[in-house]
Amino acid sequence: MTLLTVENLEAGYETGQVLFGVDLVVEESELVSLLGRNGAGKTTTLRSVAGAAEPTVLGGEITFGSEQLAGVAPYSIAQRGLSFVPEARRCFPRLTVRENIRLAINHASDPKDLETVLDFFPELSEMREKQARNMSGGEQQMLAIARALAANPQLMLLDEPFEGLAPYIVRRIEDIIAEINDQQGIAVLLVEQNVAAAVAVADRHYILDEGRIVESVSTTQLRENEEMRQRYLGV
Amino acid sequence: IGGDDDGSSDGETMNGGSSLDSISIGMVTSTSGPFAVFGNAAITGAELAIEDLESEYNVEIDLSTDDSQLEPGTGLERARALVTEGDVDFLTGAVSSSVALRLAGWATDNEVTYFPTGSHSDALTGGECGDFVFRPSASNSMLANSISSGMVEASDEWFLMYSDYTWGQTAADAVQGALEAAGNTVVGREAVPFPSDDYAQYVNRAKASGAPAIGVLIAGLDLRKASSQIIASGIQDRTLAMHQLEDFVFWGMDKDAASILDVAGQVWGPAVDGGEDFKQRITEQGEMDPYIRHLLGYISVDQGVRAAVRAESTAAPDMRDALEGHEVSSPIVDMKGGGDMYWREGDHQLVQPTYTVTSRSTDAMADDPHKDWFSVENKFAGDDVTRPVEETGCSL
Amino acid sequence: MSSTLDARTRMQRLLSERSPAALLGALAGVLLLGNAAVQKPGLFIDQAIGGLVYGMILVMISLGLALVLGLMGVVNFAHGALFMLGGYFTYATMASYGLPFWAALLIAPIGVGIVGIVIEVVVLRRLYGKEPIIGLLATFGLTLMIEEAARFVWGASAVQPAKPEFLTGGTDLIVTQVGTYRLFTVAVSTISVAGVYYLITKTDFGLSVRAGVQDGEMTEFVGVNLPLRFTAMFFLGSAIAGLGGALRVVEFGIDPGAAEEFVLLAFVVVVIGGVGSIFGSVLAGLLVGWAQFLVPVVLSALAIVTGVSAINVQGISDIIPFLVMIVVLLIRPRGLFGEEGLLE
Amino acid sequence: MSHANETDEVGHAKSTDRGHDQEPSPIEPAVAPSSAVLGVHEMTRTFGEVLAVDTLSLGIEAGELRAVIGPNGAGKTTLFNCIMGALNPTEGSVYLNGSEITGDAEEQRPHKGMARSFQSNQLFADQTVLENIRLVVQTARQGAFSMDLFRSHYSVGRERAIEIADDVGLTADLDAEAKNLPHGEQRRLGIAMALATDPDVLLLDEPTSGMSPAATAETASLIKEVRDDRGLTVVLIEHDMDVVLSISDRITVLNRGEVIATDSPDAIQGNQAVQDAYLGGMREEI
Amino acid sequence: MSGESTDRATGGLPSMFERYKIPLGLVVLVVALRPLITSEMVLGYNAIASKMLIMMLFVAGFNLLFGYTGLLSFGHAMFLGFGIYIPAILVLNGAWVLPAGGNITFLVGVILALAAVAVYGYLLGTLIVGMGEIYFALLTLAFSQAIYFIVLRNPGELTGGSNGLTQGTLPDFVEQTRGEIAIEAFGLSLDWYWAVAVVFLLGMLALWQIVRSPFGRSLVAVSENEQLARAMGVDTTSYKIWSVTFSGVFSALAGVLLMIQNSGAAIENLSVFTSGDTVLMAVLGGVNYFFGPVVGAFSWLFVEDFLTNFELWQFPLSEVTFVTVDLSDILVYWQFLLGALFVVVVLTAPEEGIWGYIRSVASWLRKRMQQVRA
Ligand SMILES: Nc1ncnc2c1ncn2[C@@H]1O[C@H](COP(=O)(O)OP(=O)(O)OP(=O)(O)O)[C@@H](O)[C@H]1O
Ligand SMILES: Nc1ncnc2c1ncn2[C@@H]1O[C@H](COP(=O)(O)OP(=O)(O)OP(=O)(O)O)[C@@H](O)[C@H]1O
Ligand SMILES: [Mg+2]
Ligand SMILES: [Mg+2]
Repeated sequence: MTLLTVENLEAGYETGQVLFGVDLVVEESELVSLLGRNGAGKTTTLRSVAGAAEPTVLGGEITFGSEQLAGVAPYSIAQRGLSFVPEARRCFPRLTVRENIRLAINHASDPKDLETVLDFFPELSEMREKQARNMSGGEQQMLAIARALAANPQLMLLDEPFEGLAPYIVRRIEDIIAEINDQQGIAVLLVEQNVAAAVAVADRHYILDEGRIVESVSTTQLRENEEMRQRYLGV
Repeated sequence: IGGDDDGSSDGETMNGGSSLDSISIGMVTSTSGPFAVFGNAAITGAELAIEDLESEYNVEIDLSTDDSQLEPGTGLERARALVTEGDVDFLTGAVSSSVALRLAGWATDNEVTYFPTGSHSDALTGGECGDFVFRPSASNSMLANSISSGMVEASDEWFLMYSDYTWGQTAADAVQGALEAAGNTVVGREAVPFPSDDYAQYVNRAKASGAPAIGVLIAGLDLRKASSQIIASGIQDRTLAMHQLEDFVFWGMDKDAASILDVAGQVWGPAVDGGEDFKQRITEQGEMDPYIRHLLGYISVDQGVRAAVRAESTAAPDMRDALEGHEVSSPIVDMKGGGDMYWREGDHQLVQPTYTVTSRSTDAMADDPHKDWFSVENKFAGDDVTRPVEETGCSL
Repeated sequence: MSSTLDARTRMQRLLSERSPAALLGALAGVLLLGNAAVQKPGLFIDQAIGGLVYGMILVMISLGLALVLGLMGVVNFAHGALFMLGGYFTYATMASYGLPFWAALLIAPIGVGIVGIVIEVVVLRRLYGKEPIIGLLATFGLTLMIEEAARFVWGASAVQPAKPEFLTGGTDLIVTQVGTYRLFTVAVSTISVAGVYYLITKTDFGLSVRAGVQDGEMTEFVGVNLPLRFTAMFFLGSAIAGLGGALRVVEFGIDPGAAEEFVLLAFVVVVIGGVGSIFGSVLAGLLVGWAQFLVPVVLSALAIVTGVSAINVQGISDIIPFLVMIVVLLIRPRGLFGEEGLLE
Repeated sequence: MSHANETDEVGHAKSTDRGHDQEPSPIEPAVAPSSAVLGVHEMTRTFGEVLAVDTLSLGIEAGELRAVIGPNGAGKTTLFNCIMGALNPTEGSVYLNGSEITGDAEEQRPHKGMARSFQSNQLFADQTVLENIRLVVQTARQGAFSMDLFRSHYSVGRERAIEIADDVGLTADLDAEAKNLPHGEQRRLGIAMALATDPDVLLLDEPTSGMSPAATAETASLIKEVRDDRGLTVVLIEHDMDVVLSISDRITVLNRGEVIATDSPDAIQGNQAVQDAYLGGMREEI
Repeated sequence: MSGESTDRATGGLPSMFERYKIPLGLVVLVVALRPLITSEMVLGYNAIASKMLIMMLFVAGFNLLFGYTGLLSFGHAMFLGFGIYIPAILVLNGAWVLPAGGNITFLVGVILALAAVAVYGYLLGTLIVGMGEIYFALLTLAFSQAIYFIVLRNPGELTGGSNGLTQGTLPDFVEQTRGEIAIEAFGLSLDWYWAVAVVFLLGMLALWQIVRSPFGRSLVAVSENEQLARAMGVDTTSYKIWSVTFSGVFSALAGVLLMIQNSGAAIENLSVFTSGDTVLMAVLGGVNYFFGPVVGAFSWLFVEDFLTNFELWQFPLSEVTFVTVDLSDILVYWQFLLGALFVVVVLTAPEEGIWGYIRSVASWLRKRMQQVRA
């Protein structure tokens, strides 16, 4: 069944339009990536779906399950089972690990409990009472994912979760994403520039360029089509 | 010449081609904030005076008022605007000593006649007196001298609590001087910031001093706060004195609380026997019951206009000549309750009778035809309570 | 903010930061107080109790401000105006509608809370996440508006309803007598502090509000209906301000000038306590209260001992809150319990 | 995901009471910290109970391009902060050209020849690109504080600023406000500003993070170019192993606040301890 | 954004006109202000024009600290106070070889005041510039209150306590007659407005030079991103301290003028409300612009002194009136309108203020005109 449908999405900022008709679909329990170079509009797409105040959605439709998301407040979208892990982690700096996760649990309709979540992240489990601002970038990234996971969503939007992470941790987090998707059946829409990581995790890939989806390919296709990678992703 | 304010004799002069067919008066006083009730009362009084004067003389009198916001600088600015832009002939007004002193300084420098309507600070007719400044109200020392006999009788030891600005400071000095001159002791004195919302700590100190009597020289509406905290601390049975009582302040409290005052000095009040007609007119205005500020507004305008008429000029030096040493004979003498009133030459103080009052018992406090909560104990002739010119520090 | 949880630990930490200078200062303080207590024992006790009572009143005045400042990051200058409105609403309820004091004590805070909601929805909502100064400026403007509106409705002079009969007069505390009404104020203030403290540190509501001030957008992404919560929070802060005004008007009356009179003092208390710490504000309120009552006694006692009468500075209590603030901030730049990075 | 002791290797900082259970392999080569251009001697920095940097010594030679890698939370940024004076080390000392600078004020260090870029963008956001750079040039010329009141700022450092902007490829954006630049260009502006201090030693904290692969490659060559042209000494924190391996002379690997290896790129790739602690079996290709 | 060379953002090299339009604007201002204010339409009086200039200088001095360095002082009245009180005290009492009332005494007093405020500003700055935003604001308030308290206590009978100094504070060269002030020097008589205008111009030009100098740009760097500035080698602490110092000196200069304008020293000029109004004026005008404080002070005083006295509003002019509206009832509550205006400014663009709006309207118009022409 189709979980998320984005149809002909147009969006932009005060400074100008950024998306010019994005179409994409995420099926239930699917792991899809959205690739594209800097400024292609990946973040803009995710933020539009999550209902952020900026960018302004100018046209098109976003359907989650059977509901239209246009004009719905972000918290209400979250409560319907869509978790968003934005760029730059955005952990609450003055809340502890426990409080960060607790918050998500308090406001989800069918949350996981704290211990289940922390089982995924032994390293966080050891620093429950540490405030997020005192954690390193990688630690914070884990916390951000843990927080999203705690809400037990149907769909998780991940915006460049590997940015600034050590290769080793990238692998950890790849595994975690795969595991979440695999065991819990949580669908994931993963935004990345790191094609290698995307390829390692996702089954299907959209390529975004200048605000339009220019390709929708399988992992194999992406692996094989060097020319496409070069053209849109510079790899 | 013992001047004669009586309309009949001056009327002739007026018709005799005098240039004075209109007089314009500026009044800068507090019409906003906690002192607005004082300022507005003075304006009401001034308007009544104009009514009377216009019907008495063939002269058009015009009153412009502006708000001093209780700030000397603002007051000065407004006063200056009234003089330069509004072309007023002379100035009146101010409810507080700070504003009055500032206007007085400027008036002296700029040759403008000024009647500081509501200020009691001794400095105004003392160290900071001025050529063109004439105080229509009684000074702190006049009031202090008035109540000192009552205070001396009531207790040998006193504790003084006073508002910490010119008015309170000079009042405390005057009262202490009067008490000590009579051989009494002041066991402690406390300056209280003004305004202040917390009198508890000062009341505590008054209490701890052990003095059986307390002088509460607190200005304006703060007197209410101080009184209610005196009651809360349980020392209301000690003798309480206030040198310059304005009935209005106590009208805001319940009668029980208002009845704690034992000795008080007063320039004038509804309890004074005189000016019944005036009181009636104020009451009819419907806004407020009559009290001293109404009369002060009236006196300022009355004396200013009459001086100009006598001098046939509104130039400050001419008005000064018409005022210095002038024996007042206008209706204000009667309103004040009778007695000698004259403008003293050396310091420009309007020497006038003063009163001491005490609060009536709760059930004797009348509310009709106007509020009458105090009764007069004594009346003093101005000359008996005014300090000699040599002691004022004023050299005019 | 979360560390308000373990106020005790923080207290210990504060006390454990001993330096020779601090020790010397403490010693000097004890000596001075001791001297005052010996010279004027009766007065000293009176003032100590009076200071405590007054301090709790300050806490009441500052609590709403501390809440809104520490948790929402809004420097709410209009706190004083809301406080003033609380007074007027009480007056209106009692004098104009003839309702009893108790009813006013309930109605006025709710009324002020509703005004707070309007302010939050119309103005403050647009300012979250911006520099704190901007909030200060906007609420400065609001203060002018509210003040002027009050002047329009109730006039420029002070108004005061009658104190409830059984709260007039004083209560004998054996060593001293304190106004019964003041004791009542202290009780209300204590209950409010305890309630607020519990709400913020122990409840889920408190958690989501704390998260909201750190990163509002993310809080919404997590599923929190933040606008509603912030509005609720501001309602609470305003209602507490209104309660403070309600308590005050009965004792002292209220006039439009009160809007600016108290807000500065409230800021001073909050800053001494350290922005973000409710516990700090409470302590700071008491500290200022005590300082205001005891410093003059200490000085006059010292003047007696040394024979230098100039030490007994007249009228010093007005400036004491500011002096306390200068001393505290020079020693601890973020106040007693302020947190690094919060509102700096 | 089958590593011997999983939690340790994730590389969050360890707590103070932990013993040294891991033998540091190839240690810092024989450059005494005090004789190198930039030397760090037994530096320790703690945050409460957390040991972010643990008795760490480092010697960077003149002209070297040194990469510092390590897991998140290894203490890389903290190390930079301590070197630049943004943080005070709990213990240990920092040397520049043989003289100790540990206690010097942060703002003095750029004037001694050190400069840094930040992990997250730090700019004078409302100012134009030109003015951002010009301000730094001005500061570099006039010292940390100068009461230069009698001329117009146009006459100080404009040309130099334009040159530097040209060097990093920002010429087209000179009049744009910094906050309106795209992310990648903002990072480049950060580098330009560091260069504008005219440093001998340049510390870059993840200069390519958030850049597209193309821009990353450009930046990498820019760094190398600058080093070669100006004879700079560069210390580079980077997670992008392509960049690290392609441009650095030597690589220092940090783990839990300690140096676990310093060696050439090739040797580091073959180092088992590094593999375990950081690289964790890097993917060679897509 | 990047037109005026001393607004906070600065771009490319502007033309000569662009570069010197601020001095030009200042001259136009002083020449036009009084005729404008005292014209039939506005019905102002002379003294208000000079007061406006004084307050403009004061607020501009304040804005050097707030707008350009990013430090909000909530106690700026204390600096004003130095300029008011020190010359007044000296003139009133004389000192040593200086006779009371002498012109030289006054000049010495002015120099002393500026020097004292510089030393005080420097020391105060050293003590508190390291504090966080709100802490800094409250500490300046606290120190200002402390000074207020000292003056109120009337130490040595010098300050006149709550009365201020009301008589004898003016030097001999100041002449007053029924509210008009003139400066009599070297056989010439200069109207007070023009005397103020000269000092105002000199002061504002000095301020302008400061903000356009390399020193001034460093201040801006400090306010925009202190952490970065320090990392780039800017001694942010010293710049802040000197900014406090300079700001204090300019404010004190305004204080000297205010003392003569008010013929004495009033303690309310030291009060927290003066400080608060200063902040309001700056923000109202626009803190990011050199002319912001000028516009802010003007609008504030205009509203305060004119609207309160405006009884009838006639449009278009009194001779040919079509509409007459009695505004007196509403304008009593002018502060409400002012508050509302303030809220609107802060909500829409706090850094822009009225001047920012005027500028954006002007540039919009310019664009439109170009479009029309094209
Ligand atoms: N808040 C904003 N205001 C104005 N323009 C914006 C804003 N955020 C992004 N943009 C612009 O929108 C375009 C798309 O940005 P977006 O962040 O969606 O790209 P992205 O694909 O996520 O890039 P990256 O890989 O760098 O994160 C870019 O040109 C960017 O400059
Ligand atoms: N201000 C701070 N307070 C407390 N702990 C801190 C602080 N800054 C850093 N730490 C801790 O110190 C350790 C090292 O952090 P640092 O930022 O130096 O890591 P890093 O190597 O730069 O990591 P990353 O690659 O993720 O940026 C981490 O465990 C972090 O949680
Ligand atoms: Mg993005
Ligand atoms: Mg780092």
